[in-house]
Amino acid sequence: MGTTERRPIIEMKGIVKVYPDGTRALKGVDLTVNKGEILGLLGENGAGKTTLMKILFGMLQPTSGKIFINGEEVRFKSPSDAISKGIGMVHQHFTLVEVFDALHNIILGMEGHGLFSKIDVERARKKLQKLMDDLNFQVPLDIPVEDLPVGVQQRIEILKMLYRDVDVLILDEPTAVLTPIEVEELFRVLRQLKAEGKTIIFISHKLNEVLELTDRVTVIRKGEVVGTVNTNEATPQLLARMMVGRDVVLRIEKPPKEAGEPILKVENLKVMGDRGEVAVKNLSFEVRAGEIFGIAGVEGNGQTELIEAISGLRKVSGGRIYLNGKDITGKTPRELYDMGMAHVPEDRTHMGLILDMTVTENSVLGLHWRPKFQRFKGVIHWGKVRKHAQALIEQFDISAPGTEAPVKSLSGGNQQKLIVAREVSKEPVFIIAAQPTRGVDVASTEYIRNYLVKLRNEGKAVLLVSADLDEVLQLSDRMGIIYEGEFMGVVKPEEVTTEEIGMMMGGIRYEEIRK
Amino acid sequence: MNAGDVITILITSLMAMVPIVLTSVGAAWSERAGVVSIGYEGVLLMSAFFGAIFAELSGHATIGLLGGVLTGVLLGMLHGALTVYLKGDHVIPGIGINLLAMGVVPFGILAYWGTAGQHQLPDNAELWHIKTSTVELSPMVFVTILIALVTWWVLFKTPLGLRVRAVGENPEAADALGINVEKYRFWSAVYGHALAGLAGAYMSVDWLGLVHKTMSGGRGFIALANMVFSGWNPLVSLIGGWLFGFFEALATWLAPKHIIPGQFILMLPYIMTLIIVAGIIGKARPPKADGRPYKRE
Amino acid sequence: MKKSGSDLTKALNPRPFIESLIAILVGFIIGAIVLVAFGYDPLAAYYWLFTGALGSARGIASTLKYATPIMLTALTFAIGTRTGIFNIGAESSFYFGAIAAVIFTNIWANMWFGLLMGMLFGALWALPAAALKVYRGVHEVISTIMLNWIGWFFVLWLIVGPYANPNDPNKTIRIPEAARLPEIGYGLSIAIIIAVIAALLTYFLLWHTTMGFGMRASGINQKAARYAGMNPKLAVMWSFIIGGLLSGLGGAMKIMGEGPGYAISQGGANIYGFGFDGIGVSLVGRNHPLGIILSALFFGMLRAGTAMMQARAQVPLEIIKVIQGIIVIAVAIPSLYDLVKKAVHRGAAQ
Amino acid sequence: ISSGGEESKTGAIAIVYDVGGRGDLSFNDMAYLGASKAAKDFNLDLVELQSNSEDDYVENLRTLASEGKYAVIIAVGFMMTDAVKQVASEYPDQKFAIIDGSDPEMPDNVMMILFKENEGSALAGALAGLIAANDGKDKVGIVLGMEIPVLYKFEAGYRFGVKWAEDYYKQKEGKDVNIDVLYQYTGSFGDAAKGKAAAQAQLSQGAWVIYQVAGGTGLGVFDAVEEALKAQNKKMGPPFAIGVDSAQDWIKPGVIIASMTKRVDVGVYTAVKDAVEGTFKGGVVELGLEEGGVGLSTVDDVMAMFDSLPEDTQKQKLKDLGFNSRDELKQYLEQTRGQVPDWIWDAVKQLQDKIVSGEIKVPAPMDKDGIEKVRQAKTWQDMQELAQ
Ligand SMILES: Nc1ncnc2c1ncn2[C@@H]1O[C@H](COP(=O)(O)OP(=O)(O)OP(=O)(O)O)[C@@H](O)[C@H]1O
Ligand SMILES: Nc1ncnc2c1ncn2[C@@H]1O[C@H](COP(=O)(O)OP(=O)(O)OP(=O)(O)O)[C@@H](O)[C@H]1O
Ligand SMILES: [Mg+2]
Ligand SMILES: [Mg+2]
Repeated sequence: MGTTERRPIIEMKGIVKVYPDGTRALKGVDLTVNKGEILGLLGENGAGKTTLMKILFGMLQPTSGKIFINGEEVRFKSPSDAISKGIGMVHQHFTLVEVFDALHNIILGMEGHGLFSKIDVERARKKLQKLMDDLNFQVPLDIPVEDLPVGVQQRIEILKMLYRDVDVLILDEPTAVLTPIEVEELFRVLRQLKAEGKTIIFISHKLNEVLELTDRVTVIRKGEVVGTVNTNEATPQLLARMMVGRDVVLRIEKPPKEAGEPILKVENLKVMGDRGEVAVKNLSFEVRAGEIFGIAGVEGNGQTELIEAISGLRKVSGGRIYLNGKDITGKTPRELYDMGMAHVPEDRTHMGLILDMTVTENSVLGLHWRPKFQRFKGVIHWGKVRKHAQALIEQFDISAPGTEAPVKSLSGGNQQKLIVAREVSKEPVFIIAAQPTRGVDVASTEYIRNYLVKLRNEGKAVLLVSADLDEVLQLSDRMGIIYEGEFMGVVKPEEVTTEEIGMMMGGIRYEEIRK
Repeated sequence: MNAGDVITILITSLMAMVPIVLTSVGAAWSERAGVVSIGYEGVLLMSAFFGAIFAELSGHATIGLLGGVLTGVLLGMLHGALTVYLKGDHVIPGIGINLLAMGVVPFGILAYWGTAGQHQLPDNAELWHIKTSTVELSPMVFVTILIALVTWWVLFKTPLGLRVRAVGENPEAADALGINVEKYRFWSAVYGHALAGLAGAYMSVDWLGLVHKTMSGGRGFIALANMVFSGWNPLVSLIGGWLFGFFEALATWLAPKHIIPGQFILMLPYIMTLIIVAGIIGKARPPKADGRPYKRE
Repeated sequence: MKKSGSDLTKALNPRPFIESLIAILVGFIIGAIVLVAFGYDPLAAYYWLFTGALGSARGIASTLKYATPIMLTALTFAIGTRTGIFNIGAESSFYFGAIAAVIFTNIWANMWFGLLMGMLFGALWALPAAALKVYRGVHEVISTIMLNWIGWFFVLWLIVGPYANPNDPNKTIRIPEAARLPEIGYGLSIAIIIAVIAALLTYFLLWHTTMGFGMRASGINQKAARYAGMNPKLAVMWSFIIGGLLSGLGGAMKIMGEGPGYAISQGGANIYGFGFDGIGVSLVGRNHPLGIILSALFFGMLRAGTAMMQARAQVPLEIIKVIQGIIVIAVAIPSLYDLVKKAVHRGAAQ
Repeated sequence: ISSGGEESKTGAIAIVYDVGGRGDLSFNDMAYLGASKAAKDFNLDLVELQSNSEDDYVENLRTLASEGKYAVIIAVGFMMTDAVKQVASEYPDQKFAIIDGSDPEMPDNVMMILFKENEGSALAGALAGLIAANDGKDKVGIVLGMEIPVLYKFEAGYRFGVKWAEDYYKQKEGKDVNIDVLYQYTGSFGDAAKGKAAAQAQLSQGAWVIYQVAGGTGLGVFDAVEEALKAQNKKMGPPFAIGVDSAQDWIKPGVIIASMTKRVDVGVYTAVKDAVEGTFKGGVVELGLEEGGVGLSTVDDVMAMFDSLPEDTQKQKLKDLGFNSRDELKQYLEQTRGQVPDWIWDAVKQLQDKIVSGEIKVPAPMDKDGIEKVRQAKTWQDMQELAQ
């Protein structure tokens, strides 16, 4: 790690934050950020990382505590105050106007000239192009961002802040949705920014990333700072222990197991994407009992369409899908759930849960019609459902204020656990697990991964789709690498190198690599 | 149909278009910023009333129009305060404003002018019209077209418009860039209601030269439909509003011919709107954060 | 009975109830200021308002009578809101329910048949908006506003033409006596009971059935509902259909259960406006069927007390409308509850 | 607003308006006029009740009846017929009067006051037809509110008058004329814009005189005609509008040649007078041309209407119209009528006399079939057949 001039640029002292609903998210946090360093911020879901950073960015007002920038006390009433002091933040949940293109998203609020004059698009474009060229960090400027992959959206978020010429850049879990290649690219840019003298606060749940990128790491647990260490003195085990307060098994125990009968069989599957393009091309594979079949690949290469087709959410344009030997092509999700399929969707807040409904209600989504939850046909027996929810909470150690709390009051990790719990309670023979640990803290990640292995050990078939290559490598018995809707190869993780996988993800077929 | 008829239908439709277009342009702007209101019917009625008072007191129709705008501004501030600052429901105050107007206006007409239910404006309180020997046209038609154009231009070409749209699509995003979401939303609501206020005053001091206790005649709601019809685009609102006015004028012109029962003729503008929307326009996507209060915490 | 506690508590959550109550109070206070400003005596006005509405069996009967139709149209709006739809088509479904009741009870003079046909035609008239929404993505605000007008003129044509009463052309043909809703007393028919049952059923449907669960889930998050194996399109369809059904029932009962005419008046004078009034009722009832029962009763009371308020306190109808408007606006202030709570706490602390 | 409850009053009367309420420029306003005059003359309190919707009628009537202190309760409008019937049977000792409504089974404590609007409208039709014929025009118009059967009487009477005018003109000038009646039901009583558009369409299609029977919607008719006049730099018609129900000429002097008056005020006054003087009798009282219950407004009628406005309002109105005194208004109204030759006024008078004497009968269709037959009829004689 480079030697940094040890001058604090930011000091936060005794920050306390009590949310209006009474949640004590921060209980007196001190944080120091030195000029020109990359500071890692670690902590479990709900530890208070985002809250702390939003306070620094002026989006939230602290209940008490002081903030100093370059030794001078500041009070931010809004983000514009923070930005004017050179602090920028890239949010955990993207804050992009989806219908605007990148250019307008970036210049928003800094359009130049008066409010009523025509926006000088060309000038802005030139300025932006120069910025992008300097960093070698390109995004298409004229496409509505909703049509862009998340990786690109992430870049736009970063450019948005750089365009404002900030000295301190806060990145809240920027890598959660990125592919390995994108992560590498991001790190390159961050290092370059650091070299230019910028200060970066980097939040992540991924220990290896923090170890690779940062200079120092501050760990927060339950609204309090556990400690700060120099990265070159830290180990994954140390950080994990600091975060969780106990030892964490970072390797997944996966006993070898002979796979059984094919449970899911996909034959020559063809699926169209939203824009009428062929998203999945002639894909064939099978997932056997007692096997985790992983799908790796850069996001946007047909994974979503594939999953949706298998789970009955998207029309199949060609080919067949079989579950337990029965043709299930064109069946509805509900029919599939009743036939023993379960589905942990990739986006928990939009697909997996209904945030405004209670834990009880969410615990029965997709099983609500089952006779065991019915008083009589068509009438839900909420008493039984509540017991079911209670059982899931206990069995999966979900921390929730209660079964009648809205699910949005749960932390991300616990939300994800609830989904997994619910899906498992469907007693499936086949489970689709899409991005099962995205944005989930170490402890929950550990839990969920182990649980998937447990399901496999119990003889269930698991289809794992993840942008986290480590996850796929660690969990899969076999894996397919998808590129533009086709498998570049189907391999066993232990038989290939990371480089080879990288090449396949880039569109080179396994046969060609091995030639 | 001869040339004279065509001109009559055209002029009638242009005059009828004004209140609908103004209101839907205002509503479109307000909803682009994320503030929904269904109280425009009441705003139209109240500003028709207060606009007329302003016009008479000053002896100038233009002051009357401004009085209508002022009425709209005040009602918009009420709506904005409730929805933007107090984070209240967006639909409820509108219903309240409509009810309020139904009480205030008939009461006010009797209390202020001493005539029950209606009042005729004197000539000096009516707006000057462009006249030929057969027809006359209000300059407000051109003002309306101009307002629609300018509103469209500002909304889609300037920093102000960009921010307004951002605030209605994703207030978090705007907030994170230091845009004062509440300020933009509040003043957008005010602008929306102000245009409806202008529309109401137009009805009394310009179009009809009278105040009547139910003169808004459902135009506030038609304007909302037109706003959706236009996909929240002021320029398309202009066309939509004119089309509606056109079909209404056509229906009125056809009515004395009694080809089909009168009630079916009266349906014409509504059926045509439905057909156009179903057949051509289809899906309209409202601004994403439309009608949703924004709270930081 | 061991009731699923979760649900009951949710159904009876006191907070929205108290909020609405405070809003009503604020409305009355501002209303009093208005009354004073125009030289009326607010105490007398309110005294007669409540006496008129609740001071006698007759008054209570008319409160209940007024509450009936708006309760049903409010349910239509509430079901829409709960399913993510801004359905303002109750108005015209109400017309169709009314005219269907008139037509079909004159074919077969049976009360149930009349109610059934009212519901059926109310629902049928809601279908175009549903279909346009599901298949063409047409925003329901446009379709329902347009359909309200189209339905209005269509029903006007029916009542002045084919179904005008030859003996009394100011009305349609009457509901045959055999098909009228039985009276409970004081001119009040069983319509109110049916309306309350409809509200309870609506509550039951939305919160206790798989179908209602699907509808509510789709209303909040279509995508998640789809992922959970529900059918949001179907939910939208059902929302319109059940909504239309309820308003249709309201329209049918308006004519079948309310004398003296038992017919639609020319110009639609006795079937007009209930759909729009229902929106306010639903909102004050927080779009919850149980809240709507209370809020409809409240609005019914305001209407029922109006006569006394005019006659005895000489307050003109317009002022009463102003007060209603203020109450509705006050309901929109969400923090009223907190503001009052804070004030109370501060008061208690001192 | 009603007169306060001073001690000195000798009694009270009450009036229940229908949903149009005060300001409908029609029977509600006229009823108020009669009631307030009666209240003054007989030193009575006047209590007014507005109705928010049709559902309120029973409630309003019952509330008043239960007080038992009103000499008579007046219900304004045919829509209250059933309600009056019900409440009157509940309170047999309370006297009621209903305007425009009748029922064969009405209890005998109810006076039912009906008007022969068809007869008055016939005069309006004759006036319109003769003005058009005299000016060589071949169309007149009528703009109506919502299509409800009560309006058929107005339309039929108007048509009758126009046909009669054709015949009269032919006999007078020896020239065949054929005058079409453009008619339109606007679907509303409260949307002036609709009335304006309707009148503009009729004017552009050649209507020379337009009779409005559309309440608030009709206000737009006056505006449209005024605009047409102004476009030709005329202050006075033709083209003209004809007002309805009350003597509306004062609303736009110069534009409105006359109004078909329906003297609801007279009816109400009579009911109160009878009640106070103890001569009240239940049953139908039908007021036609003969009884002065309907007619064509005279300048005096208009001035009386004008005088009934509050004083401030009168002053303001004069100022708005650009007159210095009440007399100037009167002169102006006379001048307006002067635009129409005397022989036309005489002719209308002739028709009136014939109707009064029973020599001529004006059809009064009650339903769609009835009005359809009148529309089909070729001559006034054919129409008269329908009046049997
Ligand atoms: N708006 C809010 N209202 C109430 N409580 C909140 C709110 N936002 C966050 N919290 C709570 O504050 C605590 C800290 O949340 P925060 O989002 O800061 O955690 P985090 O460390 O960023 O977690 P993650 O890793 O899941 O992003 C959590 O308990 C969370 O539930
Ligand atoms: N998401 C939904 N939205 C709207 N209606 C639904 C939804 N899900 C189910 N329904 C309807 O609700 C009714 C009862 O639903 P339920 O889920 O109990 O079906 P079921 O009849 O028990 O199932 P099956 O048809 O498998 O026997 C059915 O008519 C169904 O069409
Ligand atoms: Mg966070
Ligand atoms: Mg004018």
